[in-house]
Amino acid sequence: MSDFDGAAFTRFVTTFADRLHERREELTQLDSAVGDADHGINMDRGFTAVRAKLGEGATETLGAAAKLVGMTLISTVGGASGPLYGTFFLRLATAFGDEAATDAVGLGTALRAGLEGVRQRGKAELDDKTMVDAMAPALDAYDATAGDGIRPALSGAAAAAATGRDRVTPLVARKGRASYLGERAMGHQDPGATSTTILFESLRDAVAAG
Amino acid sequence: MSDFDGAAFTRFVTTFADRLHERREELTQLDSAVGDADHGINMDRGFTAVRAKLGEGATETLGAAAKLVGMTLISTVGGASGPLYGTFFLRLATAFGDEAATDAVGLGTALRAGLEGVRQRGKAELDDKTMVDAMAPALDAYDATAGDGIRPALSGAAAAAATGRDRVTPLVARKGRASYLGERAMGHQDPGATSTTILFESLRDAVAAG
Amino acid sequence: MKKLINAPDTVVDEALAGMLAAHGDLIKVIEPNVVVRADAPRPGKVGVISGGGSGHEPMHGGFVGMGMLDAACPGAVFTSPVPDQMLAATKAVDGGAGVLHIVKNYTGDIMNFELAAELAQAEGIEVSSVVIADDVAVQDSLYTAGRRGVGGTVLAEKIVGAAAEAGQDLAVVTALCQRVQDNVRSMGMALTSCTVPAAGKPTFEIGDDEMEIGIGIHGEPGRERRKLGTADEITEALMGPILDDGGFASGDRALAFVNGMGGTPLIELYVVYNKVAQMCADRGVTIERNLVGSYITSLEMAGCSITLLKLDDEMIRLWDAPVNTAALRWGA
Amino acid sequence: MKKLINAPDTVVDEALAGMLAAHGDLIKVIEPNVVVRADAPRPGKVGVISGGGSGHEPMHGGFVGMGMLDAACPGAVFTSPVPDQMLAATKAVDGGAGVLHIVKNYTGDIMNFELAAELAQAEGIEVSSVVIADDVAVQDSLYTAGRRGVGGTVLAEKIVGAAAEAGQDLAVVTALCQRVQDNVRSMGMALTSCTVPAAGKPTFEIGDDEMEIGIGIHGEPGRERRKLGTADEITEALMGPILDDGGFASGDRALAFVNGMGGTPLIELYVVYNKVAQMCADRGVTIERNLVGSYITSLEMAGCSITLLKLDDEMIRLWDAPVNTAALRWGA
Ligand SMILES: Nc1ncnc2c1ncn2[C@@H]1O[C@H](COP(=O)(O)OP(=O)(O)O)[C@@H](O)[C@H]1O
Ligand SMILES: Nc1ncnc2c1ncn2[C@@H]1O[C@H](COP(=O)(O)OP(=O)(O)O)[C@@H](O)[C@H]1O
Ligand SMILES: [Mg+2]
Ligand SMILES: [Mg+2]
Ligand SMILES: [Mg+2]
Ligand SMILES: [Mg+2]
Repeated sequence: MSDFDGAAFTRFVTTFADRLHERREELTQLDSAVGDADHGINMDRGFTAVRAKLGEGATETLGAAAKLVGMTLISTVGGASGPLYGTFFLRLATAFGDEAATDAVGLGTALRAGLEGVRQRGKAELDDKTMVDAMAPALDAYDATAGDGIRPALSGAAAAAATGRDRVTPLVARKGRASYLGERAMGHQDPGATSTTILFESLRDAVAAG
Repeated sequence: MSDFDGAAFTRFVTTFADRLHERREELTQLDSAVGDADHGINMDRGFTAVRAKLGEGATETLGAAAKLVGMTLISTVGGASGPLYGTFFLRLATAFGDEAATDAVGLGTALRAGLEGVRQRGKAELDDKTMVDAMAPALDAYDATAGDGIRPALSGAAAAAATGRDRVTPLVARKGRASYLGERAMGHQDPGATSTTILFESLRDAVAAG
Repeated sequence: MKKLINAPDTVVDEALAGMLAAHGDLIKVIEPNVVVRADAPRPGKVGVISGGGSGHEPMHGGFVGMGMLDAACPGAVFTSPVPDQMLAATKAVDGGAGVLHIVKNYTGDIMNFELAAELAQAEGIEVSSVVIADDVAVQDSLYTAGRRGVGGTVLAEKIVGAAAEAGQDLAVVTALCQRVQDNVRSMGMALTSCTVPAAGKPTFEIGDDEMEIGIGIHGEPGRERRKLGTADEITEALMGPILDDGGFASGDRALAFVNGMGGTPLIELYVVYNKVAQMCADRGVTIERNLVGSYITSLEMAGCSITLLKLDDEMIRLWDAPVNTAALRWGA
Repeated sequence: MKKLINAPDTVVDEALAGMLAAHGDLIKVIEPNVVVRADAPRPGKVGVISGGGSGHEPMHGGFVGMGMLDAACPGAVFTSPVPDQMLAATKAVDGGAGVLHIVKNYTGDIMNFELAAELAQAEGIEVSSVVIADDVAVQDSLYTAGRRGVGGTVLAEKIVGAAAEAGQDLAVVTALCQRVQDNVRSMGMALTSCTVPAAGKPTFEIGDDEMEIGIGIHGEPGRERRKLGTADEITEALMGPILDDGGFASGDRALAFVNGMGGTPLIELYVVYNKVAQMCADRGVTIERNLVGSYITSLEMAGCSITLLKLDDEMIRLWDAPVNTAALRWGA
């Protein structure tokens, strides 16, 4: 059975784009406290471009669609989040290959490939207080429940992302701009972990809406 | 009879210096509204230097004392008020000559010479909204009552200076920085007319205290 | 008041000491607070001096050096210098060919330079003076203090300095300075006020959605207060009077100078310059040379001024001539 | 938000258009938003490029020209440029001798330059990279993002650009850039925050009697907030860590760079420089060269940074070598 097809992927990306746009201020505000006040602006710029690109035309396969998203992000976002989210989607693309659709396990494999890409690009470990602290637990939760099907797996992933995001809020950051603040970063929620949580929530809801 | 001697002149200048220092903020505030926020600072700087110079030593004659004040102002005040008040005191000096003291008429002649000096240096007419609008009426009042003696003459002069200062407040300025403001200067009291009023009040009180 | 200073009454002297420490190869500082070209006096060369209140940095001290000013007289913040300074400057730079005083048109500057010129002439030094009055925000009139001297001063000092460097005599240098004055127009605006250190608080209050149009360079309010506009609207508001009053017409060649007031970053000045270039093109005015940066400032005021100078071949040649000062340097 | 702009999302493009209009003799602008030296590529010459977020003007676009950078890649305000820009820049300046990427140490800059370098190498262009990380406010560590690249970048670009202009090969130019990085230290402070145009409000709030010590160049808060101090106290707070971490000792020769953050006027920078010169003298460190002005900024932020570079003869010779860019020019 195939629970995740091109339509679902497009719903996912457009839902993510919508929510990033809605929450642009919030993400930028978080980045003002520990960074340079542009995370919401960066993500919104990138996904506005992605939306346009996806609109342009037929992307036959999941792989082609994910690649288009990744390339567009790398070419339009800049900053740290551009290469990171860009790499995430490019790795998804490779994992999807030219399948038109995939199942719970296939999606999980692709998402984990994405996480690995982010890890390699950014060299962040758990507890460095970055998007990785939302992404890694999300995938562990996903894998743990993938057997029950894609929807419960994605619900668990979204919940785990949020938990991971909040878990590292008290910590000092060791990667990204927040690391420059030393102790002053303690107690501030990480912008990237927040956008990653939005990503998994969007994925959950996009599939549920299918 | 001689009502105005070196001691009176020194009292006058030190009283003026004291009051400029006390009212430095007020004068600067007036200059903020229509100029460059330095009139109180300029006058205080100049008369602080004058006080030091007068302290330094014996100035035999009224002329020598007034010249010392004028030269010191020219060398320390700058701006428009430096040359103007400097010239005022230099003209006083010439008029006083090497008298050790003078009477009501002599003082009136000297003060009018000062006014002429200010007029020549600054080329301001009545109603241009400058110190001249306080100084000129002060001298007219002085001359009108000089016959009754120096004290009433100086009281009249001080009162007339204040009246002149207030009379031009509604006007547009045609000289000095306030002229750049056009209509926006209307309703603002002129800083220089204000310091000139303080000058005549100081002169009045210094003589009265004699 | 938030400033990088130690005390209001030491800021001018300490900044001068810093300038000397940084640019000892170009300048020396003599009593009473006069910035003099290191190799002054230059025998046979016309001396060119200027001066004015402090708070306009790099003007004028930053323009002292080969090909520009021989000396600069910084007064207290926003207060014209005293005659003693201009007298000392005039004597220090006189190489026997006379000295030109470039004076910005402010009552205080005029009178203090006048006094100094009288004293210098009394000592046998030939002195001529040119008054720069290029601010079109102020209507010109015989019955008022007239126009302020603003951005045009920078251009006059560079062009005239080059002529003096080339060995032109006092009459020629003076006439050239007057020609620059006759052909230059400026206008400025402010987004914020500035704080005179000794005053301790902003010279004027202004709302977040307001701006001052037609300001000078002393933190004074302008001719009128308007609702904050876009960079293009602001540029139009300044360029209109400049182009009209200066009679800039199709075929004219110009030097366009976009100046920051001290608190405005370069990125914004280039946005303004972009519009200036478009407006000149629309009028058929060719911008032959340009200058973009903060050269005549009003302490930390945010805002800008625009200056247009109608150029002729000689002015272009003199603008391009080598200059080596702390603030303007090329060809050397 | 009070700025001379038309709209937050057009400010970078319009400023770039203004730069091109003003400096068409020095630069050209190619897609996607890359400032390239007008005469690039120069056959046989090592290309030197840099880039970073906008909002730091004149860095980097103002440093493109003879003797300095061959190209600069401006990103969105405070946002690293995208790989497409560095790839286009690398191709545009490659004269067959390879291209050096001077990268400021920020996660985003590192990753985007890395991606571009991989793509350029894939197209057969030899690329080397040097990361500038000179901000002593941040403790160096393998486990964190490490030190920020700040003021030292300006000095590296000038010195390395001169070596490339002189025909040195990629290995030599790269090693020189690394040597500058190893010998340069910086630290900065802020009196005010700044406003990212697209964000519309100040990045941080700060009281009238407070300052941020140990800031970067992106309007971010610093390492700590302190009560506002005098210029001398502030200079000591910045110079202490710089001198100690850099191991500046008696007999050392240095280039001292006092930089304004964008909203601080020159008069204040000279007050700071005055103290820097005293402190260097007290340590027996000779300031052989200096730079005072706003060259690496944080939009309209008020504040300053201090950079000290330990000089050797070659660096001095290369610093003095002719340079002709919009922001730095001498000997040409
Ligand atoms: N090395 C890294 N690995 C993973 N994520 C990172 C890394 N560095 C930064 N991030 C993430 O990027 C986010 C900031 O993104 P953004 O503000 O768009 O970029 P920039 O910091 O360049 O302005 C941080 O909140 C953090 O989650
Ligand atoms: N031409 C003039 N004649 C007479 N008084 C003048 C003239 N110009 C200005 N003033 C007086 O000088 C005062 C301003 O003095 P001050 O602020 O110390 O000098 P500045 O205007 O140079 O800053 C004005 O309020 C005005 O009374
Ligand atoms: Mg950010
Ligand atoms: Mg004044
Ligand atoms: Mg003044
Ligand atoms: Mg950023």
